[in-house]
This record gives sequence, structure tokens and C-alpha cells, in this order.
Amino acid sequence: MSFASLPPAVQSLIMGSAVLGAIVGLLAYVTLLERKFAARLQSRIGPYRVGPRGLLQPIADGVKLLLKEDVMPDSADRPVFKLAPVVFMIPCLLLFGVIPFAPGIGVADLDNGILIFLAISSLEIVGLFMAGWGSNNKYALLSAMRAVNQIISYDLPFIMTALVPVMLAGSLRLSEIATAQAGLWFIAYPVIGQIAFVFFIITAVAAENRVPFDILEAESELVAGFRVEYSGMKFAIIQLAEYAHVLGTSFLGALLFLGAWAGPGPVWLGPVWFLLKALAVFLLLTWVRWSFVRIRVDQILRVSWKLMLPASLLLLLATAATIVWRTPHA
Amino acid sequence: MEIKAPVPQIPVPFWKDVKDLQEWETHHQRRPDAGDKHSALFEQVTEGIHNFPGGFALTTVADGFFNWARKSSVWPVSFGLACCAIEMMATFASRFDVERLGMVPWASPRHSDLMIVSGTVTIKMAPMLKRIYDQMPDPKWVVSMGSCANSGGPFRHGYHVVKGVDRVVAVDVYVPGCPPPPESLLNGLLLLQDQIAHFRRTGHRAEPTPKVD
Amino acid sequence: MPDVRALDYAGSERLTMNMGPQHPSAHGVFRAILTLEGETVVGVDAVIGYLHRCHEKLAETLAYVQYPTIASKTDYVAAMSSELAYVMAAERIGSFEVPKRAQYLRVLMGELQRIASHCLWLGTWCMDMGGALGGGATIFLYCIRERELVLDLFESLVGARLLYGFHQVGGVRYDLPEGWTAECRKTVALIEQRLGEYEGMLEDNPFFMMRTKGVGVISTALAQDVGISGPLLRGSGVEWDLRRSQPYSSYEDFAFTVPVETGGDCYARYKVRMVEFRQSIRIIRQILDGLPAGPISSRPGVKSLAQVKVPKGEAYARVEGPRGEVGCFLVSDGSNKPYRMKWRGASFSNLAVLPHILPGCSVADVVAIMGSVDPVFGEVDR
Amino acid sequence: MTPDRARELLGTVAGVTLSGAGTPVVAQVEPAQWLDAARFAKDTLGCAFFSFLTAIDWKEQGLEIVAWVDNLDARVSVELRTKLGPGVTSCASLTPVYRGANWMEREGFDMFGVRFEGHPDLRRILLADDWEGHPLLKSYAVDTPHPPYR
Repeated sequence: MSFASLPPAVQSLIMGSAVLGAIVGLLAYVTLLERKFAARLQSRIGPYRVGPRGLLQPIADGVKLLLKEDVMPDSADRPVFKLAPVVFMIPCLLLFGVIPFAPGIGVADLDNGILIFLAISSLEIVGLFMAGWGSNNKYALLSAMRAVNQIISYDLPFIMTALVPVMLAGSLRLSEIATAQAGLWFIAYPVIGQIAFVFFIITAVAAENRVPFDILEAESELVAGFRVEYSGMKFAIIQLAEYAHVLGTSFLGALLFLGAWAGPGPVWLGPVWFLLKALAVFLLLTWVRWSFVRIRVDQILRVSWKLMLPASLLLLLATAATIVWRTPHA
Repeated sequence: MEIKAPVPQIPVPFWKDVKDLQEWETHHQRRPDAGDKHSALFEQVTEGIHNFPGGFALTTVADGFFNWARKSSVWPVSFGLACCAIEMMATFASRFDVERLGMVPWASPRHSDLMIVSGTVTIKMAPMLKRIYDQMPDPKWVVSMGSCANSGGPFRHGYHVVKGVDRVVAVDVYVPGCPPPPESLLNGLLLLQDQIAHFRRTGHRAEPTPKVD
Repeated sequence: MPDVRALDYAGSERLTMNMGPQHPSAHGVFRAILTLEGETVVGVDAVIGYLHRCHEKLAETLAYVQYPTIASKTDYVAAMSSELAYVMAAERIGSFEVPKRAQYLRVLMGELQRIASHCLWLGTWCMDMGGALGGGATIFLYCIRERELVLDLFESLVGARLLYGFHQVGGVRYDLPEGWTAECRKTVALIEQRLGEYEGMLEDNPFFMMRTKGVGVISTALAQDVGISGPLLRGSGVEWDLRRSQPYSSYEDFAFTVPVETGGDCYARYKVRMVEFRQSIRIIRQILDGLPAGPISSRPGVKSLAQVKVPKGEAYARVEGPRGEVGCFLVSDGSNKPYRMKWRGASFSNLAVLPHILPGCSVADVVAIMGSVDPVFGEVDR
Repeated sequence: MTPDRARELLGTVAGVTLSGAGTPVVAQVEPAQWLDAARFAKDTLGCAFFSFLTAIDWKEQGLEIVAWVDNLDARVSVELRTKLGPGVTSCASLTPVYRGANWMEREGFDMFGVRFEGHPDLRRILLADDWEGHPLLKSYAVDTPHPPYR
């Protein structure tokens, strides 16, 4: 009895569980990767005492957070406070549901995959706002206000930029966008590809609230922003969800611009190539994060509405013009 | 003839004569014996497993694993008080890099396990310090860094100085020095890790290291 | 900066937010009770005193030979200049001679200390703006790396890294060990080279410029009125450097320029301090080239508490520390202890300017301004 | 403006006695003229820079207030002093002239109990509001206990 002969629902279930397990394991080690990478940037060593070369560090962190006391502020809005990490986590993990990891491997390869991806990606704001509101803490409240501002303003350019590869490939289906890059990765597409990739990185950093756009968790101003009151496992869930969101966006970037699973070697190496490319995008985001100072909330909004949005619209127009120009007319 | 066993002569500890140490003995905070905040159900279940024939193997292994996890990721709250805070920052920085041990300084006390009291605690600051300590989730530890936090140090006789942070919160490790160099603080942190490794099943803690300064 | 009263419209809901005493950018134990309207600060109540360690009262109970080590704990980031202010005040009352070599050594240590202190300022300031989990931390760690090199020099000289007890009434306590000058030359050369890297990293970064230019402007009149000093005053367009205007400890022997910027904002303060880095290196090179031989103290080493007796009188000694005018007003009644000591911490006056400039800024600017003021709370609260 | 010129000008102000030579110019002021002397120093002598203000407890002779101001362009320092007299704890505030006197006078109130008349916000600054006594007075012992931590 082969996998293909199983009923579709069971297939999805098996595939979903496999992807979920793989992603959660990956997430833990992505945190370690970031810590090691940041340490190297800062002429440090980073974790290396816990397990061989620090490889057990994420496990130790996870187990410790699991064992910590779960503090709930007296004046918190209890149901909202409890629900927020989960609401935050679900869309972040759901992102991986629409990503095809190789031809035929993936939970759901939808016709409008990228649309779903972008829609889900914006949903994290709900959990974030719930966390900020439910904590009944002024830092968290300010952070939630900032978050709503920022995410609304950066989702638009983010979507515009993500539409460039869609136009180039002529499809909303993620697997078709990937296969459309068989000859030429979209990052190598003359001029438009590079500009779009730079825009994608900038807007991705902003949409994921990482430095220099991390005004909503700004340590030096708002202590820890919306998660200031969360401890123990809830805090771990929020951290994990943030990393999931970053990783999901990295996968999207690798898929949209870096040719997804295309690479030398046998076909079964495809997912490995995809993972490596996604990690490269992730490290690029990390590099940006650890080299810039944060900017102010009004400046962020100004950059978004006055610079990024018109520029991405122009880019979209330019892409459309190029496609029309290069398409042989009948 | 009856032979009497020699009565063992227990020497009076030398600090019984020192006024300051007597004061310390009476005033310093101790950890509550009850250990950490665990529910009664949790305590019952773990006790039950432990007392079940052969169950001790499970609890011991689990304890070992949990303690390893706790000691491998001790997150200090970034909380500087005075001169020692500068040396604490140097300890967190590139040359000494406590992140090797898995320690990441966090800004919010809710995310942290460890408070490094780095500097003089004044009477105005003591309630704030207590509050930050209370905000940290259990299990939590305190390292008293420097002479001022240990005993008041050179400012001990000042009217506004608390004679040692252990009058406010219970301390696990005392690091002597004015200020302790980063090597010294690192040693204290390693001692703390050692101590966490001996955290017992019911949540009771090992005795703190003897007071050095 | 918007007018405060213009923001004060009726019917708005205001938020009172507490920053500190435990706050990542409190630089110690500062507590600012901010009244916010949205993200804009409309009112500030600065609460200090969380580190009040009774310095002035303790000085009345400690002898002249004891107190310099405690004086180093006022401005603990620049312990050398704090000690110097105290011993200079005592020397002024007693008219004690200080040998030329000791004076040069004092200047040498003062300038090395300025480099170390400014390194820490740059690091913590960038961390305030960049976040402990972001680019700011990277600059912070780079700066601390350079600071460690200077601290190594101090450690090989005095044996301590942070609080030294290097000065004594009548001179200094330690002479340079063998090979120290060569090591010092190497260190300052390395730091000079790294300074260029920092400037490249910061000034080529548009985000840094956006955060600092035009933020927290202190006008010249306000600066003088409140009595801020050091890089803040020079950043506000006043050429006032005690090393130049009232030379002490043979500062008149050295050539250096006093940087002045007229912007008055965070960027101007940054510029002033970056030039000061280089000028300190310049002074250090001059000292190493022309260090005179001779005794390092006009008085014997410390043996008893009553050794130093200062005649009746009073004096005010001011020193240009890294944060500005560090002053010690000493009143002596002829015994081996001062009758009264007033410590004029540079940070105390510098911090007093905050309630005047913060209203109208956003919350993010508060931390940038705090960092550019560079307070040390040992000196604010004393 | 030179120190000698400043000395000459200050000599014309009522209630001012000069002592010393060179810089700083030490001016002993009558308590009633305290604010006027400061205003004169700022407006006429150009001493715009406010360095510090403090007090000295001369035990039975009472408190003495010391203020130090500078003319940064001419590099002239003026030290203003006033003896309040035994038992007097009230003095005019310099805040209308120098904004920097605000925190300095709060500290003076905190440490010596001097009531600065006309100060906009005279509260304790370093110690907590519920503190008893004024520590820098000579009658206050350095290790006076304070509950609850002592």
C-alpha cells in the first residue's frame, strides 16, 4: 500500500505532521544558528559549553522554559492573555502549510498559494495585539499600538514586492513560481530581480519586526514590548512563533527569488538545496539585524508610506512593462 | 571504675565575636524551605513516583536532566546598580562572553532566572530590588556581586546603605571584590551552575556557598 | 521640537509611564516618570537618589589618605579624574608641591581614562538606540573590546581594572612598570585605527543619522544656565574646557584642540566626543615622548591615617573629566579629615537638563538623549 | 571683564563684602541681598554658567550657603556666600536667576533642611520622601539607622 493510494485526508495529515515536526526541530536550531552567527559578528564565540559545541543549547533553553513558573499578572485580561501566544503561534506555523518543499512534497500546494501565504503572514498581528492588550502593561500597550501601525504600513510594500515574481512567473501557485525559475532565478532577472530582492529583504525585516524595525519590542525603550509580562512556556511559544515567521519568510524569499529546490545533484537533494537557500536568506536577515541601529516609529512610517510603497508600485509597473515588452506579440 | 568518653569540644565559631557577622547571622534572608512554587498535586505525584519501588530511578534521571537544562540556560536580568555593573557589562562582552555558558541577558525580569545584584543597594532602592525579584518567575537565583552587595562594603557605615543585599533577598552566591573582576564573576556564575546542578527533586535548594567577604 | 503647550489640548487621555529604576536604558538606576500623549512626552519627573551612597558624609569621617579610593567610586567610569579632583583640592589648601613627573602621570592617566570612558559611552549609547538584541549590541561589544585594552594598561600599572586609588596627596602612588610605554603606544595606535571603523560604521549609516540629528537640542543659554559641562556644553557651542581655560596638572604643556560644535543635538555631542578621543591620543603621545624623570610624589607613601594634615582653609578644585566639570569643594579645619566636602558631579548638572529638553520628544528619543548625556549614577546620587 | 573689574563692580553692591585676591572672586553677601547679588553676577558680571550651590554647617554659627558661578568667556569665577545665622533655615532661592539651581537647592533642602523661598518644587531629591532628618547636618550621625533595612 503506497502513500499515494491513501485517502487524501490521511495523506495531508501525515504530511502535515511530518512538516510540523521538521519545522519545530528546525526552529530550535535556527535560534542557535542566529546566536552563533551574531556572536561571530561581535567577535565572540557564542554558546559552546552546553553539549558538544553548544549543540544542545536550544534543548536546554526549551526544557528550562517549560519548567519555569507561569506568571500571570493579577490585573491581566486572563482569557486574552492566555490565548494570545496560541493565536500568535498558529498563523506563524500555518505559513509552512502552503510552501512546497520539493515537487510533490508539501502539505497543500494551492492555486493561490502566495495569496494565502501573505494573508496568513499578516494574521500574526492579531495575536500580537492580544498579547499587548491582555498583559495590562503600559509597555505592552505601547508596543501593540506601534505594532499595528507598523505592520499595516509594511504589509502593502511587502505584498507589492512579492507580486513581482508572481508576474514574472505568471502564476500564483508557489510550485509553478519555483519551476518557472528553472532557467533563470528571479534574482538574476536583469535589474528588476535585484531591486525586488533588496525590497523584499527590507520589507521582510520590517514585517517581522526585527532590528532596525523592531520598535515594538525595543528593549531599550519598551523593555520587551508586547511580551514583557510573559514567562515560562508562553514566552517560549512567542519566541518560537517569531522565529517561525522569520523562517517562513526566508523560505518564501528563497522560493520567490532563489529558484527554490533548483540545484546541482540528484533530484532528492532538492529540499536540501531549498533549506540551504532559505537559511542563506535567514542569515541575510540576521546580518541586517545585527548591524543597524533602530529607527524611530515616525521615521519608520515615513519610510514606508513615502518611499517603500511608491517605489514598490513603480517596480510593479516596470515589471509589467518589461513583461509586455518581452512577450512576443501574436 | 567507670570510664567516661571524652566530651567533644566544639570550638565556638570565630564569628561569634565579630559584631558585624553576628548582625549578618540575625538579619540575612534565607531561602524558604518550601522551595519553589509547585502545586500540591505536583508534589504528591513526584513523591509518589519517587516512593514507588524503583521509581527513584526515574525521578533521579529526570532531576538530573531538568537540572542540566536549568543550569545550562541561566538568563540574567540586565540590571545594573553601581560600579560593579560596569564590570558585569565587561563580563557579558566579547572577551569574557558569558553566552558561552548559555547566559543571555534579558531586559524583562519575567524572562530571567538570575539576578546579579551588581553594586550598592540603598534604602531607597531596596523595595525596587525586592519587587524585581518578586517579578521573576521561579526557580530563580541571586548572585551578590561585589563587597557593597555582600555587606555594604566601603559604604557600610553610610546612613542610606543597606548592609548587604541578603537583608532584602536570599542570596545564592557571594562574589567578593571591589569591584570583582570579570574572572571573579565568571567563577561565581560557574559556582552557581554547580549549585543548580544539585537542585533537588522537591524543589529544595542546596545550601548557599559560605559567605566569603 | 513642538511647543509643549500646543500639545496640551483638552480631552486627550494621557499615559503615565515609569522608566526605571530597572530599565535597560536607565544607565544604572535612573527613574523617569514620563507623561505621554500617544508617543510624545509632555511631562517628565526625574527621580534620582537610588544610588545615594553618602559620599559627602563619609568624606567627613575618612582621612585624606583614605578618601581618594572612595572618591574613585563617585564617577566610577572615570575613576582617575574623580580621584584627581579630591587630591587636587587637598593640595590646594595645603599648597603641597606635586613633582613634574607625577603631574604628567596624572595627565596620562586622565587621558587614558577619557578614552576608556568615551568607549563605554559610545557603546551604551548605541545599545540604547540599537537595542540589546540588535546592531547596537554589536557596536557596544566592539567598544568594550577596545576599552578592555585600556583597562589592561591600568591593570598592569595599578593592579585594578576599574577603581584605582592611583592618586595620593602630593603625587601618585605607582610608577610606570617596565615596557608599559611601548604597550601604551601600541594600544593607542590600535584604538586610533578602530575609531575610524566606528565612524564609518555609524556615520555612513542613515538610520544613525536619522536618530541623532536634530534630537535633544540644548541651546547655549540653557546649557550655561543649568550648568552642564564637558562634551554637552561644547556640543552646544561654548568653548569651555577646564584643561584649556584653567590648566591644572601641567595641561598647559600639551598641544591639543578643544572641539566645539554648534548644533546642540545628539549628533553634535557625538562629534565632540569623537574628536576628544583623537585629542586624548594626541596628548598621550606627547606625554610618552616627553615624560620627565624624577620622583612621583613629594610626600612619602601612606603609612598612617594622620599622615596627611591639611591646614585650615578651603578650596574648590575642578577637573575636566570625560563627562565634564568634576569639582571638589573642600573645607578643612586643620585635622586629618575634611570638615565638609561638596562633590560637584558633572552628571548631576548634566542630568538636570533633561526635564528642560525632554518634553516634546518621542519615547524613542528619550533613550537617545539619555545616552548622549552619558550620566553615571555614582556621580549623580553620590 | 577681569577678576579685578568684577571685584570692583561687586564692591558697589550693597551688603557685599569681598575677600581674597585674583580668581575666584569671593563675595560674602547678606542673606537679604542673596538673590540680588546673584542677579547682579549674572547680568552685570556675565556669569551665566552655574557651577554648583551647596551649604556648610558651621555648627552653632548656623548654615552658610555657597554658590559658584562662572563667566565662561572672560574666565572669571565668582563665589557667592551667605551666612544664614544660627537657627535660620530659610534662604532666598536662586531658581529665578539660574535654572540649574533647581536640583542643587533641592539637594540643599534634602541634606541640610534649608527652605529655599521661591523654589518652584522643593522636595527631597536624593532621599525618599519619608526620610527623617537632614543627613549632612553635623548633628546627624553617619550611621543613623533607618527602618526597615537597618
